Amino acid sequence: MQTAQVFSFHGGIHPEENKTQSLQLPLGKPSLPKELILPLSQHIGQASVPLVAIGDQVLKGAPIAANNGLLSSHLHAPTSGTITAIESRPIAHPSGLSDLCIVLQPDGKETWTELKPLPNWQQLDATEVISHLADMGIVGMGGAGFPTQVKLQGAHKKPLSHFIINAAECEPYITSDDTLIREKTRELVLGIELFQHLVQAEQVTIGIEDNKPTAIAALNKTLTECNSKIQLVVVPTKYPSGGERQLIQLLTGQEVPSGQYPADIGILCQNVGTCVAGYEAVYLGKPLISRITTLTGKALNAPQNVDVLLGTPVAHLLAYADLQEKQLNRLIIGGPMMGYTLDSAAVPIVKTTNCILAANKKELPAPAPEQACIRCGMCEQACPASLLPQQLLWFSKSQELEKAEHYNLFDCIECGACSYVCPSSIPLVQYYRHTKSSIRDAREAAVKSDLAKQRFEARKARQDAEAAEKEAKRLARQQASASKAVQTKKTAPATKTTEKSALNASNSEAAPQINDTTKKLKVDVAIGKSKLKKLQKQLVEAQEDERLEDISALQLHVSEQEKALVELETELAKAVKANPTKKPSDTPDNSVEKAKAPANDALKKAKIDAAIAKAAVKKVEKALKKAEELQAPEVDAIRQQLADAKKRADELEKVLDNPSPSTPPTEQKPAVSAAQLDLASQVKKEKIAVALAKAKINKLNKRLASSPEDAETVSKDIEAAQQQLVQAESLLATLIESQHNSQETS
Amino acid sequence: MSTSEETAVNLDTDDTAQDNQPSANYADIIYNGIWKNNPALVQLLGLCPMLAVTSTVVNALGLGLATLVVLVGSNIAVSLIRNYVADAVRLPAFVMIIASFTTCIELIMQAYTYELYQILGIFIPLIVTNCAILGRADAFASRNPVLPSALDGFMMGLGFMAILVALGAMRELIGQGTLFSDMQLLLGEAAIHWKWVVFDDYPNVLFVVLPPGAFIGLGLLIAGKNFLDEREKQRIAAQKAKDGPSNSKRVRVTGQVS
Amino acid sequence: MFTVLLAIGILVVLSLIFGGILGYAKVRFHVEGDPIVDQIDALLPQTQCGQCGHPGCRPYAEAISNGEAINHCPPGGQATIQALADLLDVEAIPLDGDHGTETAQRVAVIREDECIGCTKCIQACPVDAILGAAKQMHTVIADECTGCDLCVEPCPVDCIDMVDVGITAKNWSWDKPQGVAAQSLNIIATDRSTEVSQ
Amino acid sequence: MALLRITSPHTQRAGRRTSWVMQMVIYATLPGIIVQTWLFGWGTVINLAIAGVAALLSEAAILAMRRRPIRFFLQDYSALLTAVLLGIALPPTVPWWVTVTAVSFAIVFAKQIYGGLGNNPFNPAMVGYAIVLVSFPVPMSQWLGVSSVVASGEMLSFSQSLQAIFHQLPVIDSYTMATPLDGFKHKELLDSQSAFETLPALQAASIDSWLWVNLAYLMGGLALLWLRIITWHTPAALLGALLVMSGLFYVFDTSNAASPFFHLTTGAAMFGAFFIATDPVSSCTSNRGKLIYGAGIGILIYIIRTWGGYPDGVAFGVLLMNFAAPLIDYYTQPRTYGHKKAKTGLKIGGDH
Repeated sequence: MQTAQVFSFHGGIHPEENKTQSLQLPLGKPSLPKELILPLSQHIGQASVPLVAIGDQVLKGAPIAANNGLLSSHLHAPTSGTITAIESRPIAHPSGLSDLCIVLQPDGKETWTELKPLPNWQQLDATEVISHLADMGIVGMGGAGFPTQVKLQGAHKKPLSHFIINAAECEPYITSDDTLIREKTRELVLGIELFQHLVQAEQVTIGIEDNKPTAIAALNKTLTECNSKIQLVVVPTKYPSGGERQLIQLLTGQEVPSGQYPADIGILCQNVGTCVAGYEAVYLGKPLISRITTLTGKALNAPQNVDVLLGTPVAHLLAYADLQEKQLNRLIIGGPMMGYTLDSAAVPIVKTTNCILAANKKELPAPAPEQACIRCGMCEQACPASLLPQQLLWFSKSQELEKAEHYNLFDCIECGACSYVCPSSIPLVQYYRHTKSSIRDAREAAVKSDLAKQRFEARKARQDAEAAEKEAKRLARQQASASKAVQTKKTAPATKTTEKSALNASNSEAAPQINDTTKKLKVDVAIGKSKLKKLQKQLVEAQEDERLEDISALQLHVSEQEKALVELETELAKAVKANPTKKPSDTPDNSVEKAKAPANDALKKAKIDAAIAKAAVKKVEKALKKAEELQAPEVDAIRQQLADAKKRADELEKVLDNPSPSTPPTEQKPAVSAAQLDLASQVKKEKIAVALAKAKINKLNKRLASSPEDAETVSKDIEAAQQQLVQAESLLATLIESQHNSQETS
Repeated sequence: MSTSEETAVNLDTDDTAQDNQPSANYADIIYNGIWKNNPALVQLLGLCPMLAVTSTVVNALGLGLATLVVLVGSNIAVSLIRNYVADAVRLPAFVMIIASFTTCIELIMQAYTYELYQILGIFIPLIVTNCAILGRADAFASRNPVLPSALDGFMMGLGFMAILVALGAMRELIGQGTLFSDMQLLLGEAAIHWKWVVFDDYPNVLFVVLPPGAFIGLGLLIAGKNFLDEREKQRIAAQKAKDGPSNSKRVRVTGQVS
Repeated sequence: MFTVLLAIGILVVLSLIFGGILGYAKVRFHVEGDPIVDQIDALLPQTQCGQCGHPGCRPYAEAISNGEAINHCPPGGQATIQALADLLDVEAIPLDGDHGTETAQRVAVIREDECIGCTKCIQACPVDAILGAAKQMHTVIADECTGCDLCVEPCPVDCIDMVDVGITAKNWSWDKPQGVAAQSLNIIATDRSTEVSQ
Repeated sequence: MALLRITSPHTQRAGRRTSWVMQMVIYATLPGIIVQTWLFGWGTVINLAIAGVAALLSEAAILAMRRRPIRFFLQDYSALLTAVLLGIALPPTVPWWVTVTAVSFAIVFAKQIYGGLGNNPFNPAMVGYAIVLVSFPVPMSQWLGVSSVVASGEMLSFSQSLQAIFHQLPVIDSYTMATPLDGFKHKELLDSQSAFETLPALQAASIDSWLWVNLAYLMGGLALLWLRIITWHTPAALLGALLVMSGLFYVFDTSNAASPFFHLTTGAAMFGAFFIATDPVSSCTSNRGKLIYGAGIGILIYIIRTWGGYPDGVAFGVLLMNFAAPLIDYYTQPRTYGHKKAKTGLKIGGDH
């Protein structure tokens, strides 16, 4: 064993270790539970996507969920059996909430799927091995569950100076890593060498706390046997030396800069469990389907470490370790310092579950009531991140988020050392967690409100542009119709000929010069329009990409362009207006084209209006029914209005019926459009009437609710109203039909 | 002075609105002056003389009366000339008026209550710089007719004096164990026996007699007022909650709904 | 006579110097525009819901800078009022119930089988968060929706629901601890729920 | 299964509660109290009893007004600690109403008005002390002398002490004597040497008695250090600064200044260094901050003793540095893990 310098970090505490209890018994192997629950989100990042359906038969080790994006992981069947459900189940999460899980019913046969080891991994490219690890669903087994392939790839950012294997396991009670090292020493060393091969670090170091003599001896023995270059560094027992950043400081003396990852300073850290899982994945081809978990606490008669399949419910394990139900007071996943409590024992073991602590009342008593902070500074002495916990508490209490951030709240690793030493029993970590999430929420809200603001402003800009365009069009149309009036008097048959060539010919003969100018203007307008469109497109893109500086510049451009366009259009209109008689052919052309467009528009509108009218009538109907049920006193008025509406609908129907069959497809378009415009206005009117009726019914209902005693007197009226409503309904149905007809014909 | 008139008034927009109305409600003026907008407790105006001279009731009463007279006089005068003063020279003109009234008061006190005049010393001429007076002249008298202005001046002065006397009584009682000592300085020989020794053999509590005590005393008075206001507010809120919310004041951002 | 002239002269020189300093300060520390409106606008939730009685958040920000009460924004709730109070250095007042009540974050959801494709909600949405074409089914982009519920009223077939954004394991967070003595009378400032800063 | 759901950590260091801290500080004053009683009679003990009752009553009254759980807050012993510190600091025969005023003012105005334990910017005991010192200068200057030096030649008996405190002892003057600091302050035109030779307050018996008192408090303070209830920073900086200041002036002006030893062993030097300045609530938090804070108090003590209006300056020194504590805190934040430099001040987001 080479001796290496051990540095130290600020603060830290020495809680009671409580590690011996779970080391009395050998590694246990619980039986198969009745069902395995496999949450789709066992790791940091997006949840996996299920690959199986309910009822599918799966073999042990077969993939059942695939990774979903870069920061995600695969999931494999821990045993062979049937998928019985994919549903929301309570998961191991501090909130006690449920999440989507795949439920697997074991068939007890434990039939393995075909295993694909990589025996020639030394010859393969590192990326291939890494992708194999990803396929085997390997994630960091220390706590956070960071997908290993992402971490290994990240380690290539910079040449690695240190590859650190975290075997410190500083939390009280937990002995799963200790057991793992003892049981699978050789596998661990091979796994480390595998990872070292992948990352090519200058120095490989195992950091282990001095309270695991057996594991240290086993490791030393194996390392000398293998003649390995791996360095074993024993660090003094102190919580939280197993924290990634603290262990790095202990072993290298370097600090990971705030907000960065160890890879940014050329250091990679892996948990021992991850190394063993990597070994199994590459040498044996076994995916990550089981792990070693500590079952401990005074509520258990047989505390021990178990090799357990992922998805095993905690209750099953507690039964295995002989739980005394009455003793159980707090059930914790993880250790007493950073673990979280469980509401129920139905939650499953996941890839990161290293300990289940079933504590009785005496062992982990209820926290004493919070007292005032007396700023004694003990938390500051204990903080491994050199923060000022009492100051952070003050800002957290008063929700001064900016100040809390300024005091480096986000460098807090939530290790709980401050809460542990606090003489006033203040739940400091909970304050910090709350404040951190408040800050994150506030940031998200700020992003969202910025987005909303941008979109609102973009919408306003667009609407203004549209309004300007419409106004310009309206002006143009006005002038066009004026000229048309003049023109129709003079050359009535000209309207029939819609062919452009003829018109253009006459046009060019009549007023070639003026035509030129108008043409030019038209071209300008067209160019301007296309430019505007381009700019608007760019603007939308910029908004989507959130390029703020571009947006404002583009918006300026757009508005300028709009202005220019409007000017051009007015100029064009002027030009047209100036020569209404001299270029008769030009204007009818325009007018026809323009008339077509509104006709189509009107028709569309009419259709929509009809649909709305239909819905509105339905609404009225509903309301009337309600009113009827409630015996509303104001049915008279409604009836009156319904009658009106009926009348209008009648008219509407006529209008729709008459023109539509008699309209020849192209030549009589103006007439059609006129009829349809009429129809549209009718429908609008009716709609308004219906809306009014709706409002009145609402009022009616309210009044009825307040004075039910007048109800009887109007029951007859309501009946009548009902009849009329039915009539109105049928009328409206015909109306809609006719509208459909008109649509088809036009 | 701690707070300028402007911010003090702006704290409550309702007040400015009321102040600016030419035909202010007389009841409102009285309520504003005595309680709601009390110059000493709410606007914290004229702190300097208030903290310095309120060691006994008689001192407080003397200065309070002087301020009251100046305030009424200046408000009337300012209101009279309010339509004839250009905006640019408004404040200097007001200060001139106030200074004249203060000089009158100073001379009167010198003539009739010489001892008190000597005790109050510099704080009588300093009435000129009392923000409460200039503040009322500018915020109220320059925008209102004579009668409301006079009433406002009187009520503000009364409110100021009431707090002065309360503070003086507090400090005299706790600091010296007496009340109304030396009242003859202000009210003549008739008041010579008014002195009421509340506690015999009382050791002078120097801290309360000295200006720092005035800070704590004033703080307690402000706290008391806030406490009462808070209770009133809660009562009103409870009343309002009972009545239920009024109609929605929402506008549609995106046009009309047909 | 000379002393009088000297005094006048000194005063003139002093006034020139101070005038110069003031003039320089005005140029040097000149503030562009009216940034307070921007600052207020940045604190408002930008739901553009109009519940404050103004057409959009910015108009309300302008109104606040002109002296309107800060408690007219139900979507922002007490947090926004507190932030505005801090910014403007005024007292935080409770939300004005006349303008609505503070609700949890919501999004609009269109019951798509009932949608008739009228596009009315699209026109009503202040942030263009509704997708769809005429006679086609519409849908709400949940990420863009501010929960202003302006689309609910125009819908002719009432197929839009405002749905609370639920708590999932991803966005769940710890509650704030109750602190020392949760129940107490508000006699002093630090007893209040939002404790004052140092 | 009704399981408790709370945030981590789920375990706590056993025993070291706030009330335990307060109790330990109270116990640490015991050697000093015993020596003071031994040297100056029963007055201190009676004062302590009065102060304790007054503190608990006023704390309970305010808590009741604030509708806070009275029992819970009284059990943190903080009010009692304030009372003990005040009872020690006040002269042994000071009339009872002075003690009551000081204690109730300390509890009501200096502590509860600011929000109770943990929120007071000033050391409550020293606020109470300063108030009575300013208000009642005469009784506050009557310290008893050691029996061998005072005119009567004997100590006050227990009943005489009671009489002095609750009524009046006509012959009290024959028991009182100026403290060494008082005596040195009023040496008028004498130079140091002759002052130490002639003035009764500066005789060996008187100076030794104060030496014993200070040694006793030093012992208590060391116990607190050993228990890790206080850190060495504040007391060391305070005493160090006092030592340096008095040493400097003693070297340059031997004839008019007193020796550093005199300054460190008379008055409330040790008591202030270990029990008053280390009050965590009103002092600085970081270790560097505590050094600056303690040094500031030490310098102020020397300045007030030498040039100020009062013989001792511990109370005012502590109060003045209480003012400065937040400022010092802002500029002495420790460097956080992963940051190149420690942050200073409160620059937030460019502050618009």
